[in-house]
Amino acid sequence: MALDKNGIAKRIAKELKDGYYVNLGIGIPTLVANHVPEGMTVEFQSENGVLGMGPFPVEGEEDADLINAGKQTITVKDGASFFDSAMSFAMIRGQHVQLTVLGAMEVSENGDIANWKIPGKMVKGMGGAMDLVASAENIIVAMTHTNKAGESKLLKSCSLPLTGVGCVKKIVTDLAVLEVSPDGGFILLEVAPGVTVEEVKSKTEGKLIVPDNVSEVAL
Amino acid sequence: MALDKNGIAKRIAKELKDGYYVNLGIGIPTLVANHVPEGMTVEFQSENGVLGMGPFPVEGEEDADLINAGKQTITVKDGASFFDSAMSFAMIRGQHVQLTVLGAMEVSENGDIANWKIPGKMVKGMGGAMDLVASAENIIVAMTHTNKAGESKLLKSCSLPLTGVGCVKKIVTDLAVLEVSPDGGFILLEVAPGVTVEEVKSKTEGKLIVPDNVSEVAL
Amino acid sequence: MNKVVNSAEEAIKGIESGMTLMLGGFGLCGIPENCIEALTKTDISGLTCISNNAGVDDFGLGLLLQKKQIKKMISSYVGENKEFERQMLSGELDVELIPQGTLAERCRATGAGIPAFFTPAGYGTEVAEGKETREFNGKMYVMEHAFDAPFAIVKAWKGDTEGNLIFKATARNFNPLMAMAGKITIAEVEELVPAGELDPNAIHTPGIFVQRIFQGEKFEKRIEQRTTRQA
Amino acid sequence: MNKVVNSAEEAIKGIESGMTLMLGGFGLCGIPENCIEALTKTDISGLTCISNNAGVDDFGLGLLLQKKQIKKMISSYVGENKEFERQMLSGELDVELIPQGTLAERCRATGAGIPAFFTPAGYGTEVAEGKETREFNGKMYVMEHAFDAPFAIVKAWKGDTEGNLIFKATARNFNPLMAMAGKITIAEVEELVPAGELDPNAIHTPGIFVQRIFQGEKFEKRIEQRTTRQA
Repeated sequence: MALDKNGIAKRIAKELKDGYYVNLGIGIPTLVANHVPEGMTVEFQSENGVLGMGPFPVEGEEDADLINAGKQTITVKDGASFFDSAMSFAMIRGQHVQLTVLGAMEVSENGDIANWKIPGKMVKGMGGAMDLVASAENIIVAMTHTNKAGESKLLKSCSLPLTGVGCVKKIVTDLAVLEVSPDGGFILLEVAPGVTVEEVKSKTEGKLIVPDNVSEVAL
Repeated sequence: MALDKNGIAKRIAKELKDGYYVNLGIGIPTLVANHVPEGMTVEFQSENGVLGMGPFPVEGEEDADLINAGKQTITVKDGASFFDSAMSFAMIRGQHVQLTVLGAMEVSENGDIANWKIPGKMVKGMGGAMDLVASAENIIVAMTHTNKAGESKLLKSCSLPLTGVGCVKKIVTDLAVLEVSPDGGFILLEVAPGVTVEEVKSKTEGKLIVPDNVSEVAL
Repeated sequence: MNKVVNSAEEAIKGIESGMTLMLGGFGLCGIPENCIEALTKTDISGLTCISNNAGVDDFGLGLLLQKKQIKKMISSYVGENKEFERQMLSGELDVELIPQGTLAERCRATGAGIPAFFTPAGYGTEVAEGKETREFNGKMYVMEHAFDAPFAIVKAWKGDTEGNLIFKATARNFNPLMAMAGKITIAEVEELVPAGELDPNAIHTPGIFVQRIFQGEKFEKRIEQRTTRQA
Repeated sequence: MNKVVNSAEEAIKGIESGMTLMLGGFGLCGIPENCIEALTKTDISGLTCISNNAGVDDFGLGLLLQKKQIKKMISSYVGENKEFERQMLSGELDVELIPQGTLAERCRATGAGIPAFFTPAGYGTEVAEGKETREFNGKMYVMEHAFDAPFAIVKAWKGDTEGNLIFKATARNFNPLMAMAGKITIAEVEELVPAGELDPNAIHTPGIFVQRIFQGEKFEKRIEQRTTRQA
């Protein structure tokens, strides 16, 4: 059974480490915050200028001056801080943010990522995505393995305009967990419960490297 | 009669304009703060991170955490602000500080300035001087016309290692007020009371341009 | 020297058609509402606006787009804005998209007298096309330049008569950077106090960067994505 | 994740002979007194210290110079320090002088992931020798690079257990910039409080930049140039 959005987020949460500062993109990545393992402290940064985000506010306590990069109303925890956008991206470019989780339309077998523009369609902009992918040492992509047309999103090379080159380290999809090999290719680490290696292979256009033992995703 | 230190400072104070943000170097320039014309508001910046400096503190009110770039204890006025060194030099390089007054060992007829290093002698460093002279649109040098050996400090070209090139706009010495011509040369604007044009000429090694009427310094 | 002006109308004096403006804010958070409204009441047009976003149809910069006062937007994300989309697709509106961190750093560089710097953002993408790239310590970077903006318009929480500003929470965003960058910086604040009332240690934007300041008549502070949890 | 350490001795663990350290402070104002003292009690030597100044003979970095623990100083102004002068003239101590604004901007760049930038400071002087220079808008600039420092040691007024820092008055100076720049940043504070006690809006250095924090045992806070006026 393929992982649903929460399953993908839960699997990514296992990559968190105590004390990590983490930037979560819009969509599935945001859900990762709901699955921080017990007893672990992780601080969430949002690139519009806040560190130490808490849960969404309860009704009536929304503050127009307190939002995340998705423009959603938020709250902050004890020990939070606010700062300007230059300071925020200093944290990102300077690799003080240790993990970035974001969505993608395509990832190539050498770690290129495309997630901001579809030629011919209205382009909304890259926001902070290009800074995030060019800077982070540790980037995990959260996405479905194939697009709505059933075509693979793990490609030999991206067909869409790039957001960044050679930057993706790990990919968690509804079907599998994969690592981008420094020599190129997707190393299959885990498959979702009930998903076969054959299915992953058939839905991965890029080079798939299948080690001797591929474990099942444990949540 | 040549101007004394306070006379030089008083003459420079006449260059101030209401609303100016000003950086004063160590020595004679510091004295300019004592001669701000009545009814004029001028804010003093110190490059170690303060805007809105007031007078020195009275005894017993010195604060080790509140100093100027000369490491002297200071006070601040209402409306002051503190900031880090990068912000401070952002103000300077970004030309938000409208006037810089500093001392010099030598100035050349094309506006070069040397004031930080004498080869063979102990070098203490340039501090913020290189940033200040390379950045300010409006730089006034306050110095004696000749050195202790009686040699001119207004030269064809500086003999000492430079602090900045082509940056000095105006010079106020004990003998005269001079402007650096965009085409090179010191334009004599004013002479100190009792000082003759001939004396200035004899003590200026660089090209001296003497206009038809040279007024007397009025304090 | 009096920096205090009486109204948004007075604050925007000198802004002319064809000029480049920087406007603070992220989404609808921390935007200079009063000055934007004052601009809509003028016949100034052909503006180039440097702003992280472009407002929504009926608020923020969307209001200037409705009145076709903007000819070019320089932003990182233009969001959900039907009129924007229409103008862009019809070619009436020119749009330059810049990575958000690069936009922020370019604003700071403008104010800090740094003409150019290197950033990794956008290397290998269309954003780097035609730009100088260079390797430092085994990694590739793109050279980016400072802007040149005669006017910056920012919104702060508190301000004093010296022009010192304090922003609230994430309404800070691009505001302090653009305040540094404008040759003339206009600040509209929720509360204007006499010099001396703000703690000099807590100032976000020192007054040296602000040329005109006023207390805004009203602040709607609209929320773009109201998101709540169960109590 | 606990950033709080119990003492200066514990805070400086991992600093080794031959390393490059960044140390905050301007003159004797805002220097990390406790960590400097702890370093004098070790046999660590051959340090390269990036610090705006070099202390005085018997305080600040002067104490490390006395014990010959420093092999190189990277500063903008080394001031009045007899032992410093002796070591420098005898060739025991290497000194690299950098314009103060360039030093500050290089520290910030280090922490901000900017490998290089252009500044007008030092153009046409010996500071620019061997460096790339370039014209932007008719003015000449020098290209300067980020530093690489495994450790930064800063001193703050207040700090919390998350590593958030607030500095006091002009004791801020280089401290926030060096805090950004260190791979490991050590903060000694006058008052350490639990997370949540500091106003998130008033933080100068967000905790993300600080890896170790402790309340200093004592702060002498010596005044270098006590200057007063008649009451």
